[in-house]
Amino acid sequence: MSTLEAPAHLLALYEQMYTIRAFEEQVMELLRIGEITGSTHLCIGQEAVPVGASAVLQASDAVIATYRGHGWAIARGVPLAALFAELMGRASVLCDGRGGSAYFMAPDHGFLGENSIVGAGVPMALGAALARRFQRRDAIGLVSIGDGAMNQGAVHESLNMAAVLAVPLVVVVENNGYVEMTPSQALTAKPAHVRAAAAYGIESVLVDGNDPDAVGAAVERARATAIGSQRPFLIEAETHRLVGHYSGDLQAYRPPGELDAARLREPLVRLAATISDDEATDAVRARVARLLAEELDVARRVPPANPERALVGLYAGPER
Amino acid sequence: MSTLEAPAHLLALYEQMYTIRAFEEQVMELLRIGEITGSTHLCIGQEAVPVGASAVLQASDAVIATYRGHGWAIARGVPLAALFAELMGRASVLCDGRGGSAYFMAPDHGFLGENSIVGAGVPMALGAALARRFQRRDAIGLVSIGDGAMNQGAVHESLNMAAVLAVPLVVVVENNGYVEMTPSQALTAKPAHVRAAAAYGIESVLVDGNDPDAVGAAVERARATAIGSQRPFLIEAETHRLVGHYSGDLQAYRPPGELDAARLREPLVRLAATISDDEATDAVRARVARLLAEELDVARRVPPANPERALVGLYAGPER
Amino acid sequence: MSVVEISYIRAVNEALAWALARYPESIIFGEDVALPNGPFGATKGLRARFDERVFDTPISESAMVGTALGAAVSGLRPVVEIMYGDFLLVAMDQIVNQVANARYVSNGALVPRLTIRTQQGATPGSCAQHSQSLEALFAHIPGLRVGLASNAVDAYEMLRAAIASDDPVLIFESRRLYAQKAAVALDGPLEAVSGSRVVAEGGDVTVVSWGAAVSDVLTARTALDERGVHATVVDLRWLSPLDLNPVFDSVARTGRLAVVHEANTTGGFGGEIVARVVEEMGSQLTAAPVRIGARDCRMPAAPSLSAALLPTPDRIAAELMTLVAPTGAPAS
Amino acid sequence: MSVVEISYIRAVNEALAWALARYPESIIFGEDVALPNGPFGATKGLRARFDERVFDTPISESAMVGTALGAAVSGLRPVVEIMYGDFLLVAMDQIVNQVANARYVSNGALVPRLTIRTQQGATPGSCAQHSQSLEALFAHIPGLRVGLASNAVDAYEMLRAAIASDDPVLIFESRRLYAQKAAVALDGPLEAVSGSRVVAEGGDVTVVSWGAAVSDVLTARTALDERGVHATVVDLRWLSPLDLNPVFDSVARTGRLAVVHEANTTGGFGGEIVARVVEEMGSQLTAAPVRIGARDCRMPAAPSLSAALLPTPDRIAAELMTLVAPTGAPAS
Ligand SMILES: Cc1ncc(C[n+]2csc(CCOP(=O)(O)OP(=O)(O)O)c2C)c(N)n1
Ligand SMILES: Cc1ncc(C[n+]2csc(CCOP(=O)(O)OP(=O)(O)O)c2C)c(N)n1
Ligand SMILES: [Mg+2]
Ligand SMILES: [Mg+2]
Repeated sequence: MSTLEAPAHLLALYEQMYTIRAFEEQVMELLRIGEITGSTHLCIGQEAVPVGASAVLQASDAVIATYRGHGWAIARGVPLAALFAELMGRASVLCDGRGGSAYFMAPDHGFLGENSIVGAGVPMALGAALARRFQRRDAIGLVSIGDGAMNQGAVHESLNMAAVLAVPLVVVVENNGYVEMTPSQALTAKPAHVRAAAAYGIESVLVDGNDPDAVGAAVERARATAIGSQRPFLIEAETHRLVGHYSGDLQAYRPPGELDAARLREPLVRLAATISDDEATDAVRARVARLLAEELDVARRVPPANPERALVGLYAGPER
Repeated sequence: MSTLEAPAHLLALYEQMYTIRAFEEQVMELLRIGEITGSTHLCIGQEAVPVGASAVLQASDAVIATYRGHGWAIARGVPLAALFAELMGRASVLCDGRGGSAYFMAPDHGFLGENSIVGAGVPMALGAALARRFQRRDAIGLVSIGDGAMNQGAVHESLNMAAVLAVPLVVVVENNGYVEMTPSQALTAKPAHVRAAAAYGIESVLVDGNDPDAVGAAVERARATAIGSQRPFLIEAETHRLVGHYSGDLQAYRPPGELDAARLREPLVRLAATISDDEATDAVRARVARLLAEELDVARRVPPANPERALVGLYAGPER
Repeated sequence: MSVVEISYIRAVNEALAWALARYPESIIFGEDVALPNGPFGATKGLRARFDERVFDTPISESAMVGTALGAAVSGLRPVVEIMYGDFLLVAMDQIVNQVANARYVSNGALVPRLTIRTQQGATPGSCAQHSQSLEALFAHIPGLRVGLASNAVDAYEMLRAAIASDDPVLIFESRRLYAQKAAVALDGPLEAVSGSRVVAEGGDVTVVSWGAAVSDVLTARTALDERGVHATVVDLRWLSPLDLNPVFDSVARTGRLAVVHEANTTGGFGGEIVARVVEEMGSQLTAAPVRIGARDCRMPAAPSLSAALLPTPDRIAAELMTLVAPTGAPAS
Repeated sequence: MSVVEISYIRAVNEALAWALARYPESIIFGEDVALPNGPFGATKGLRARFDERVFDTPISESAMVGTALGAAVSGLRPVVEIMYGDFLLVAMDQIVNQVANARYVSNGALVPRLTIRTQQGATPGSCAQHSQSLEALFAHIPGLRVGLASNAVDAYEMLRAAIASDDPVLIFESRRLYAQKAAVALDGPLEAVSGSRVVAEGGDVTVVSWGAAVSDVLTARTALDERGVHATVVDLRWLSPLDLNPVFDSVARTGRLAVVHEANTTGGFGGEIVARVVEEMGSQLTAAPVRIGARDCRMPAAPSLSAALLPTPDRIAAELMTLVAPTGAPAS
């Protein structure tokens, strides 16, 4: 990478991460003013994971995330206006308002969807990966889960099954230190989730989840292993959520100073320091802010989800 | 152990294992002649595991087994006549015929029961162990599962939870080489189940499951760890089932010679060779045969389960 | 007698505190219930007061329910919280194949003295995986007791009854009612796990309901009152055991039956109620019974969509009016 | 047209072979289905013929169903075998919270084109964890299709229809019928996922049933015939979609309705049928409808006990006689 390219590459990552950040900050505002209803889970602080991963993923790869999935969707290229509209309960082109913040899908963008049952996306990603192997598409199924999800049985069933059936599945564990309001270490005996992978004979790596390039490199390696030798791979990305678990979380459980410390290591601050060109990063932020305003504008003109369509499309076959 | 005691100890183990073996051979005959109805899973070849374990377990310990649990029940001291009667659909003192071969309980004998859902006994054993800790009873919950059960999510949830909650749970994985009609290695990626335990920070040991003393030593250590440091423990016992998975299994899947080889290593043959006193072992077998005949006689005099009681006792409270 | 004006969620909290104080063998566990005081606050302060008898678990619902069962048959009295009713499905094997069988199959030797608390229902914006009403699945399972509390008083009394019971009881709370207040007598006599209740009387139609839908029925009833139509409302409270005597008594007078529940209609427990009433006293019905439930559909997140599917007070009122005055002529 | 006399399980096998041959994107997996030829022989010979498109899995029902869903929405057409219906409960989250939601919530962008095959019911000696009839749990779930094959012809046709369908379909087979033979047309036209069927006609009573219970109803019907009572028997076949037109037509003639299923009565799908008939045409019933199901209980292993709980042909016949001639006087 030449000295000229480097900043461009970093600025592009910065722009993507900042887009997610600013999108979610806007979502917070929309919640506050009542344009979004219901509980919402933000990935503020964890943007480097989806952005780093998506930089190396291909259109043919299938991604599944959790309820904390706005970042993944945006990194996969889901249009912001559509996403705003979906969260606002409007007749969005994504799910017509049916998914909402915690359970929307955008398969046209290689995003099979969020999932609001902890751990439940892993079996589905396994199937998506299996299909890709059958179809000889040289593509993977990638699923992002939280660290707490490693305690769901279906995740372990899937890890073992992926190894046994030789399926190109990549599991990204976003270890953000918390499982809702409980610190992760109180709930997980394993010293590291990579050890769990080892038990299934699955290769794995522990990465700095606040560094998009480190995440990208890990996903690149995982993808190569998955496609090249049809073997699953697990990535544990260490990161930190800078906001509450969900929109109503008062975060009384945080030890004093924790957030301040985390803010020094968070991906945008860190990357800005690396880029070390305030003018350039300021320009990015300004551009993103303009873009977001426009997209929100478009979203606001999408009509509310039409109650007359509420019963449409439950089945492919005859409705009754 | 003195040279005098050794044979007595070994003969006692031999007698217990042979009792289980002869009991189950009798069960096969009862199935053949129609005195037992329904599919039945025998532990022939695996007797050393329950016998070795039960030699060190205490009355206050809780044991849960699988559908392949006759041996565990007998080793825990469940009366043979009652067990025969239960399997024969009679009004047995165990479950009044409700449990049958694959799902009976005998909590008075520290046997919380069999379980016919693969892996599902582990969470229950975790709870039994937890209760014993709360009650300061210096006792454990021990659950025996098959190697195939390690692929059920609930088992992994329980291992992690036992470690996190500091519960005196001992999991015995009876690795008998098969998962129904499929060889175990085709279904399990892990090189060994002990590796899975390690992922949860759980101590474990791999033992010769055809040697009752080796199993006993492992359970003794596991029990001490569980009670002494309130930490779960996993034992993988390597053994071999010498009969079909269930009563109707034709075993077409067995490679030629496998059974013959396994019969050379099976616990009764091996222990008889160690004891090397044909007169003594013959005497044991004759005594057991007599005992079984008597117990079966008693069982045959137990009336069939009474259909008028079929609806009794579904609830403790008012029936409807 | 200490009567306090408290919210539904606080009533749950009081019942749990009562149980911990009364039964030394009781324990309470679930996700975020101890140090974080419970995702909805049901367990607030209990860890501080009862120490390790209240503890947090990993996100492992199967292991949680199995743990409750194993602990129960070993002499403890566990209360396990499943955060959303939808997550019961993750633990379904443990609930149905394990918990429900224990007493019967062991011929009474195992006593599955445990309570599973959860909350369910749709609220605006809640996604399809956090909004189902699933009581019918469990009311079909012999060996389980199933109750739904429609108000703070029942939240307190039914939960106490559940914990005191030797049977495994599943209590469905309603998060959309958690903030509703009522006067709750904290030291009244302990109820049994049984009994439905007539919560309003009227001679024109008998409306049977349970859980959160009861409050919607009562809203609809007020609208009906203004139009001169008077409904008896029976809050079923327990689906198992099922106490339909007040329903039979009322239908004998009104001749008209409606069942209202938030769960989708087809295969819902409303069918059971209709069937029982018709089997018992079909000839006394003067009109075909009506079931009012959510439309048979997944629950969409957009509030405009979910409102179109749920049995809102408006829809309930309209359907009851049609039942009472099928020709469309105003009844009065 | 090739019509062959084959057993129910062989009919399942033929349908699976048909699907593998017809749809290159179809795959079949489950426990022991490939190399061991299937625990009940449903997949016999398929691995040999279709190679890696038929494969064995670990005992991981949640992962299996989730795999089917992920593969389906990625363009494959999976058929997954769950060995016993009781084990569906281990995978309940995947079936209800995942599979059932996929199409609707994605507004059609995901196509969950998958089939789950299982078998259920009690047989003498089967334990409480291997004998339930659980169709009502799934018929309550919007987004799923649910069918029960009562004979070899339907085992073939309904399974073909299921696999061909773009909707997720759950097929309950009956292991106690697996050996029963019938003449099956292997190359007949493909059916849709829909349609109940009148399997016997009679003017005195309408009996609605499904799955294995249909054969018990037919046995009972023969006994009734001898006593001069003639029953119309409707095999519902699909609980979702539900086709009650033949039921309405028949009840219009007989005025009497009975529903028979092997599942325990309370909360069973029989309540749905009774409710629909009463809602649609209550006034045409000349007697209270009757539900005949297993008693509300866990299923004990002892044959003498399970026989006392199940809806045997004798019990069905007796209850139908009471329905037709409630006074106890012989009907003729
Ligand atoms: C099966 C299930 N149990 C519980 C929940 C409630 N819940 C939602 S998020 C969450 C915590 C998940 O923690 P983690 O996996 O670490 O992900 P994070 O939220 O930190 O991204 C819980 C318990 C759920 N959605 N599904
Ligand atoms: C959840 C569940 N899935 C499938 C089965 C069917 N089944 C019964 S035993 C068995 C194999 C179990 O193998 P393993 O755990 O190795 O124990 P073994 O029978 O060898 O003792 C299977 C698949 C079941 N009982 N429960
Ligand atoms: Mg986390
Ligand atoms: Mg095995």
